[in-house]
Amino acid sequence: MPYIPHTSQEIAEMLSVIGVDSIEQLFDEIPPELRSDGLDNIPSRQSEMQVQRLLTEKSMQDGTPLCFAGGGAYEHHIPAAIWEIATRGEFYSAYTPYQAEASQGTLQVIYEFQTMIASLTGMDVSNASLYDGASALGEAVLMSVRANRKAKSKRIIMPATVSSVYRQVVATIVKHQGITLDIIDFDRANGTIDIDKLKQQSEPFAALVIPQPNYFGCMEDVHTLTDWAHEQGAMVIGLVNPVALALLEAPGNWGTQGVDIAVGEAQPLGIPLSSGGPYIGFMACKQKLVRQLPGRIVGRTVDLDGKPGFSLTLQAREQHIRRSKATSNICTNQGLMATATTLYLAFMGRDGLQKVAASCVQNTQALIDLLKISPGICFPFGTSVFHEFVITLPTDVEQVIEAMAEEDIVAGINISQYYAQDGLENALLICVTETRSPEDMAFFADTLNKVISDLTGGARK
Amino acid sequence: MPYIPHTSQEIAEMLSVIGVDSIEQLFDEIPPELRSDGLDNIPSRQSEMQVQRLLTEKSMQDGTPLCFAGGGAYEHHIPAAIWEIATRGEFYSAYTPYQAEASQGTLQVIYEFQTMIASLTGMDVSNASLYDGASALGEAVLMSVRANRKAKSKRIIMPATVSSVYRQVVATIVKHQGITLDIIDFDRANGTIDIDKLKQQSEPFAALVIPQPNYFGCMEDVHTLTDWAHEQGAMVIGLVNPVALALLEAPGNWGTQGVDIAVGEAQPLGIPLSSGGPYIGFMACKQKLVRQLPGRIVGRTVDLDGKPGFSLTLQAREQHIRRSKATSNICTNQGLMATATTLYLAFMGRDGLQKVAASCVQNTQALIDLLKISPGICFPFGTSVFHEFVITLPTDVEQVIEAMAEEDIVAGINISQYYAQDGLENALLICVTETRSPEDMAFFADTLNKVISDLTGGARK
Amino acid sequence: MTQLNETVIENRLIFEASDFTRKSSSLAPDIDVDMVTKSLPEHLLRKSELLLPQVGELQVVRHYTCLSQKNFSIDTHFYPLGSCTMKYNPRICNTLAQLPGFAGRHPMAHSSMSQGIMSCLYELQNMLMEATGMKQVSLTPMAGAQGEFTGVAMIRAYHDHNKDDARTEIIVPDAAHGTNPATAVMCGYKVKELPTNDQGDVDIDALKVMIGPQTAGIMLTNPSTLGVFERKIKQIADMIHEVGGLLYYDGANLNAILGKVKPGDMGFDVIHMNLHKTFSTPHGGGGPGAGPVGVSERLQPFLPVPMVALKDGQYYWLSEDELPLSIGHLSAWMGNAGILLRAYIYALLLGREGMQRVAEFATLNANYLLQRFADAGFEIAFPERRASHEFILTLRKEAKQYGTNAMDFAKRLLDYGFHAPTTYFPLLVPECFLIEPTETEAKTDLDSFVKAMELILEEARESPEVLKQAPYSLPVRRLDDVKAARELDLNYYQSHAE
Amino acid sequence: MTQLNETVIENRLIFEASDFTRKSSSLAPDIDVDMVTKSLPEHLLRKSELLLPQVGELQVVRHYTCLSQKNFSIDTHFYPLGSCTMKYNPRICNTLAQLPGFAGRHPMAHSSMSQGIMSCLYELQNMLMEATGMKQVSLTPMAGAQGEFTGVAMIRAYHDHNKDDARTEIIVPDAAHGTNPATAVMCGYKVKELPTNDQGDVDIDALKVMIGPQTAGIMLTNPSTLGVFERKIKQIADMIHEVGGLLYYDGANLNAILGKVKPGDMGFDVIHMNLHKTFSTPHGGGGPGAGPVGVSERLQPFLPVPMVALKDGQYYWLSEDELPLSIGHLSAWMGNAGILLRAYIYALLLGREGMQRVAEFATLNANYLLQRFADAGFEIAFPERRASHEFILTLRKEAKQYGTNAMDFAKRLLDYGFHAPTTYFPLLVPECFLIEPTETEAKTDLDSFVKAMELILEEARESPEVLKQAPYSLPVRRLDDVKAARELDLNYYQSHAE
Ligand SMILES: Cc1ncc(COP(=O)(O)O)c(C=O)c1O
Ligand SMILES: Cc1ncc(COP(=O)(O)O)c(C=O)c1O
Repeated sequence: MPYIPHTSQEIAEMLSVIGVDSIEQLFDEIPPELRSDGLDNIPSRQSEMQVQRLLTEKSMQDGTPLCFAGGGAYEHHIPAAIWEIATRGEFYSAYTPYQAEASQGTLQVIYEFQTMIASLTGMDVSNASLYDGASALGEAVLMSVRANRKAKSKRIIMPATVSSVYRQVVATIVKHQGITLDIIDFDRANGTIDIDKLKQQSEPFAALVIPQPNYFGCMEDVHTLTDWAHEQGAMVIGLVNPVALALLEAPGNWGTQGVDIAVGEAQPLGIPLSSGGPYIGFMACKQKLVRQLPGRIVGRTVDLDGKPGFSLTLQAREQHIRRSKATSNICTNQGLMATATTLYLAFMGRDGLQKVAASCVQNTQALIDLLKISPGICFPFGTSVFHEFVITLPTDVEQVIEAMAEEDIVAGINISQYYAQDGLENALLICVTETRSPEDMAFFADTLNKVISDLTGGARK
Repeated sequence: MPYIPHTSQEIAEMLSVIGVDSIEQLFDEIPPELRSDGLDNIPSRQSEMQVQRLLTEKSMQDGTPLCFAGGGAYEHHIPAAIWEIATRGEFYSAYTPYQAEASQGTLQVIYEFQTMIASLTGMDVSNASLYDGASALGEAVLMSVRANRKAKSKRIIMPATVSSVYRQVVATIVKHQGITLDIIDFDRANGTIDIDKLKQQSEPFAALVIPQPNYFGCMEDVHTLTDWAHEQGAMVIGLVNPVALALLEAPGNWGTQGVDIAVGEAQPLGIPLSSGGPYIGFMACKQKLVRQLPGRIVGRTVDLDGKPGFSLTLQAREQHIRRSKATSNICTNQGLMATATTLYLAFMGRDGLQKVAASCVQNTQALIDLLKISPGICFPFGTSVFHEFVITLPTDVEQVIEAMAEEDIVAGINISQYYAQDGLENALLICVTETRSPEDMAFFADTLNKVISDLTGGARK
Repeated sequence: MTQLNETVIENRLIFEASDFTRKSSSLAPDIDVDMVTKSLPEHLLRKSELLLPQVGELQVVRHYTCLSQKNFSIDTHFYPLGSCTMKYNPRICNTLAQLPGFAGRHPMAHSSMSQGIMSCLYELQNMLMEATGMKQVSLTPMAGAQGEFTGVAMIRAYHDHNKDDARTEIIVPDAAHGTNPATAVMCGYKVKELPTNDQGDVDIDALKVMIGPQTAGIMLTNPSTLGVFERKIKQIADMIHEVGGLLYYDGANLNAILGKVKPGDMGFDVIHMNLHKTFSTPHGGGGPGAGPVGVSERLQPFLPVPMVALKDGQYYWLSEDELPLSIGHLSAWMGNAGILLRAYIYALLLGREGMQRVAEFATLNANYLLQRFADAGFEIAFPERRASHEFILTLRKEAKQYGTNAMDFAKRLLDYGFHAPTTYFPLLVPECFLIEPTETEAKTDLDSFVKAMELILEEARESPEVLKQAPYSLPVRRLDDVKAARELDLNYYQSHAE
Repeated sequence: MTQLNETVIENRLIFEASDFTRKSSSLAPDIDVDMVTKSLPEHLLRKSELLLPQVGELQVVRHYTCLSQKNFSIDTHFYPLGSCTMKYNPRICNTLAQLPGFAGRHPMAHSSMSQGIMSCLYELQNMLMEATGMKQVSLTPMAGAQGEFTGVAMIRAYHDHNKDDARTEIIVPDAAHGTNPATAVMCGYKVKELPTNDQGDVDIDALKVMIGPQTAGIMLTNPSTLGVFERKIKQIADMIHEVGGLLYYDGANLNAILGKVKPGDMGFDVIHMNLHKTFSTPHGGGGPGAGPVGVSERLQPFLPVPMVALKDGQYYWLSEDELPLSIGHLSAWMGNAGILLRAYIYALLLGREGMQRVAEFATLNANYLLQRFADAGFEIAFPERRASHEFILTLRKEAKQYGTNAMDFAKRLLDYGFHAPTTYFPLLVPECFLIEPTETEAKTDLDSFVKAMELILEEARESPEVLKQAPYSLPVRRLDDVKAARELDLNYYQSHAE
């Protein structure tokens, strides 16, 4: 019996201690008419060897394409030691650290995680993680409305330069709290928030969301935006890429006061792409908002002997104590991912993260330079970018993506599906990180040129 | 500076404590004329990301062929947990357990390893491992000569049914000890030791080596052989496949007294093929020979409080104490492989190992049945086999192997390179373990038929 | 005591080992950072210090390897944490989920480049449908609580779709997990707390009074968090359905009934599953999990996206276009896909035979432990009931007689090498231990656990102060939680470095 | 003491957790064993019991995970074991060596299917040639000792080939590692022990007397195991060569001189390297290692096979056919190929820049520690010499004054969280500590190590019995080695089960 260590003698002894004749009898409180007759549609068990072979084949069936897609999920080099350590049984197979004394490993790691996230974002405090970047933004919106009662508004200004999928997730999460999400258009020339239109806003609002870099890869004028929102009595939620923060100003220092809440997706910090999850949302805030923060928080304290140690704290915010009055219903979060992220930042250090970020910028610029000379490709936005940029194609973007897939390239994201009504037709969002070599980029540019030429009948040449 | 944690301030402090101006000065005892000017022919450093990409490409460049080769190295399913645990830093990055109190993990594992090897082989005691099966056989030969002085002979009878590479390694190792290795021919009909020729031996000899199963996959009549050798006053060295021992009689029970020394290659017990190493030689013997055993041995003892614990023992046999009078020069052995082997046997258990062995037998028989109906393929030996068998081909075996390689199949081993003079022409040694599915075997048989047909111009059809 | 370990190397924080002038990593690309930043807009560049530690690679490895050893975990300890299903996590699930072809796949890669992973997810959807008796499954929720949110949001979407907007209340038993009421509120409902009777069942009379046209639904788990099977479940379902409400099933306890009884057959309309419990994906020190939802036909149109569908042998993503009434997205892509993959692998390894056995042996172990504890003189909270996969001890007698409460017993257990059971939940049983051994623990270990509790009981009797100061043998003694909450120290650089 | 951990779960052997009626593994194929065995010859079948443990999968995981925690290791502790080069093992080396394309390759796969691994080995051969200044390298020896055997066997093959069969002696310094004399004997030579002078150098006068037409060669390591560089190496080489002998270099200490001075330039004819030391492949609790040999032109024809060669862009195996004078095979295939691969990866990561730094910082750390110990009042064995990558303390003063010998210091260090240095080797320094910090340890950790030794010295002065009973805080107290050797218990079933 796989995974069942009982011998038949032990089973007999146990049943006799319990005083029943069979295991079946232990289910005698279940009304017989409800009892089901098995699990016929589930396949029969396979040995580890068979499953390994099956899954290895499945994992290889789609090849290992060169990836130029980003849009919220980024391929970075992941040092081998990270997952070797994170998947050590003691981290991998432990529960949420409810018994602090028996969980100092996890607890110290999370304390270090909180410190690192606070450092990266320039904020005072961080929680122990949320599900992912999108849901973290949802929680930030809820939190800003809770925390900013004096705004007397449940309106959130959500720029169109925030990822469309993120906006959809937020909408799902906040739907039943009477919150409205008002989309602010982007500047057609720059691919950033249209500040003029923004300033025309006259109704009060609870918070403004500012992405940096934004979904198009462009950099928002975060200082101006932050100060403007604060002047309106609103809070500011910074939505940031953690790798970019190695080079770009931390949200804690945007404008004169810094943002109130910083959130984002920490996947770029050591988490594999793996089809979109598990990733890890992070959230940091100003000290004064700490009691509004959702999720787990670890604090440093001392033990009976005065020796420093760590434990979960401020649990009175949480559902298991506060129940219907909790700041959120979140319970299980992304602990193991927080461990991996902490390891990533510890291994890379300040210098390493800066180098990764700089390498992204340099490689992205290199591909832009290659594509600039490609016939038919246009760059709709003039603003400088971090590691993503938009191009428009002289032909159907879906067809291009499919043709590139034939050459084992993930060409990028068709963002016209989200922005066609904004005039962005046949637009492709392309990402380049430190993992792409000069040869990769040349191959990308050559293949793209060839694909376009094939699809347009070479006419534009 | 990769892997060098020193800051420049620390370097300065350290130099000042030492009282020198530069690190260079620390090399001032090396005569200047000997100093070399660098390592120009070594490439410049690459980042982990670059090396990972390079090695991943190299690892994939030869594909992942279906393997039907054995001959001393066997593909078996390796449970995932084994290497996850064996490569835990505490096992992976520890040294030989010289400080017993700080190495109880490794020491207990080796004690368990010794017990398991002794159980498998039916012997009294085992050492902590030797380099590989071939060198273990070399050490066994040396040991038998040391231990069997009353034979007054340094002659070893080495059957031709022992792997030719093993015989070559033994020859290299024992060359300078005045030992002669006399090869005994094999029976042409059965592929086993020619007992009649053997019995014609009249000169005294120190030991007889008996392989089980032998290099051709055939089973030797171990009981008769063992008793005969013992009657001649010789020792018996059993060379065994540890998986086969789940079904075949343990060398400790061969004949009336059992063998004196059992050796073999433990690679089939959880060690990947990896181009031939690292593997792990094992050696077990009768209690009375324990002081002649080469290599490390772990014993169970007690600590100051009477609590059981483990430590290296009988070190007086070893080079670091005995120096020129040691039983062997071996020092570093295959500790991590012993750990993996122990894990393998613990995970599989008695039942699991029996099932693996039975599955090998069944699959091998299935492929034999498929090939029996193939035109032109002959089976030179009638004896029953464990998981390897010999066929002869109607065309050039090297060409067949190359053509099969084109179809991503490792077809087996060309043993005519070793046995052509024995009349085994165009002979292929084929191995089938539990890892080969019915589809794999059908694919093998079909491909082989096709290849033969192509190479013979389809003439034989 | 000079005899004891006087480690000179302090248990440092990684930040304390850091020196900003250190450059020792082989892990980053070689590049001149300053040259690159020149190309970026000056006023957006980081001016504030980046306080990330600079530590040698070996020192980082050592730091976190040593830290890991300070955890109890399934791989090292018996961990009978009730409601959490701490069972064996087969390593192969992780190994295979990390294969480059899975780990390296971008979520926006074209579906023609994603058939492998999509086939796994599709098959998992089907297996979960069979295991729960629900009509359709969506895998996207990222944990149990998000599954609950999804489920209640679908209940709301259903009522809204029917223009049935007088329904403002969700009924939740007092024994329920905290996520249940918190979720109901996130979905804009008022929570009505339903009492439990002394048999551990729902108080049907109280329920009768509570329900009506304002009832949107009820959230139950069965077996409940009290470790007993709600026998009147059919009657409850009928009562709720009669007043037009829907039934939500909190699937955290599915381990107890896998293959024995299906939530769909009990009359539930929507259910979430905790794959990190029943399907053994790792808890990871607090996640990630996965909380797929299953629905009856009624709620099918409201399922969250994406889901995987199959047409003409090709897998594709079902999105809002095909499901216009969907409650929408809960994550940027397919939730915790890598965790779903692990659950799929586990399900293949178990097969239908293995899944049946899960409930059987989880139940056997729980009932055996229950009886052993009863025999040892401990008070069982619901002594006349069968345990499901878990059961409750109440230590109120011990608390009264010796002044040693459940927390003291819990901390002392750690010294004996056992993780403590869940304490102080469910709230309605005083000084409670919620004990869930799971099916993967051996009888000998259960026996040792009972033995340890017996020894501690003796200690409580003879020298209660020993318990009150426990633990003694862990990396730290009992921690001051009050100080932790009063003098918040959540960020090293904020609290220590300045 | 009731306060201490009273683990109820005993530290069992895996055999004690076994029950032969247990069947709990998911790991073996489903098959009817008895049916299959019917097809095998009855008289050859196993009749004796197969005493392998039957334990649940989770229980096996837990057993070995907990066992691992009882080890000190580089990943958890400073491990200054002299002569052993316990330095950082970058994880990536293991990760990449385990890639399926490497791990799954059969050694007899056709060379057209093995070009990837062969290219790695070929490049490694070249890098080792450059690092050592030797003319050609063979990678096959599986550890240092086998490298030594290979080297001395080549020396012998050379003399035999020249029909120079009067050469029966190998000279080995008294400070040499035990493998040196043991190896010489395995190659059929008599060992002549060469004394060391009080500066740690070879006694040249003694050497003069020793050499002659009977001299086959000399085995040296430089820097020697005394942690000092043999300054007269050129003179020694000339002396040996003049009488027709050859020089063997024990490369275990290569870490000290990588990129600074090459054995080839010192006049050595043959050398082995310990890749598990200098090239950081893991020690694994006692191996596997790899001990490649390098030779001068003279010995090239005698190199062991196989080696990798390159022709027309294709790699192929050099065998006896191409090397008819080869001493032959030392292993069935290419030695510890997977370890060679790890060394290759490490070499790529270091590059030529990194390799230079290895020697520099190994030497810096050693000399710093030496000076700190001298300042702390410890006696240095060769105080007037520079340390190479290691150095020797002698605790003879402490042994005399307080009765605390080197072993006591070593055991007490464990309580402080440091692995002990090598003790009682080399044999000629009384009560010695051979200390090798390696280049990958941080200054702060070196300082902590000195601090621990200072505290222990104080303890030795004030309460020497504390040292004599150490350690206290490890899984076991000091072990009875005498009992271990007298009452042999090497096999559980033999010693306990019957
Ligand atoms: C009964 C019950 N319901 C819901 C949950 C919430 O699940 P999750 O932690 O995955 O969000 C839990 C888990 O702790 C639980 O035990
Ligand atoms: C100086 C010296 N020579 C030789 C050896 C033997 O090397 P190995 O253990 O790899 O056989 C060692 C290793 O302990 C050593 O330190």
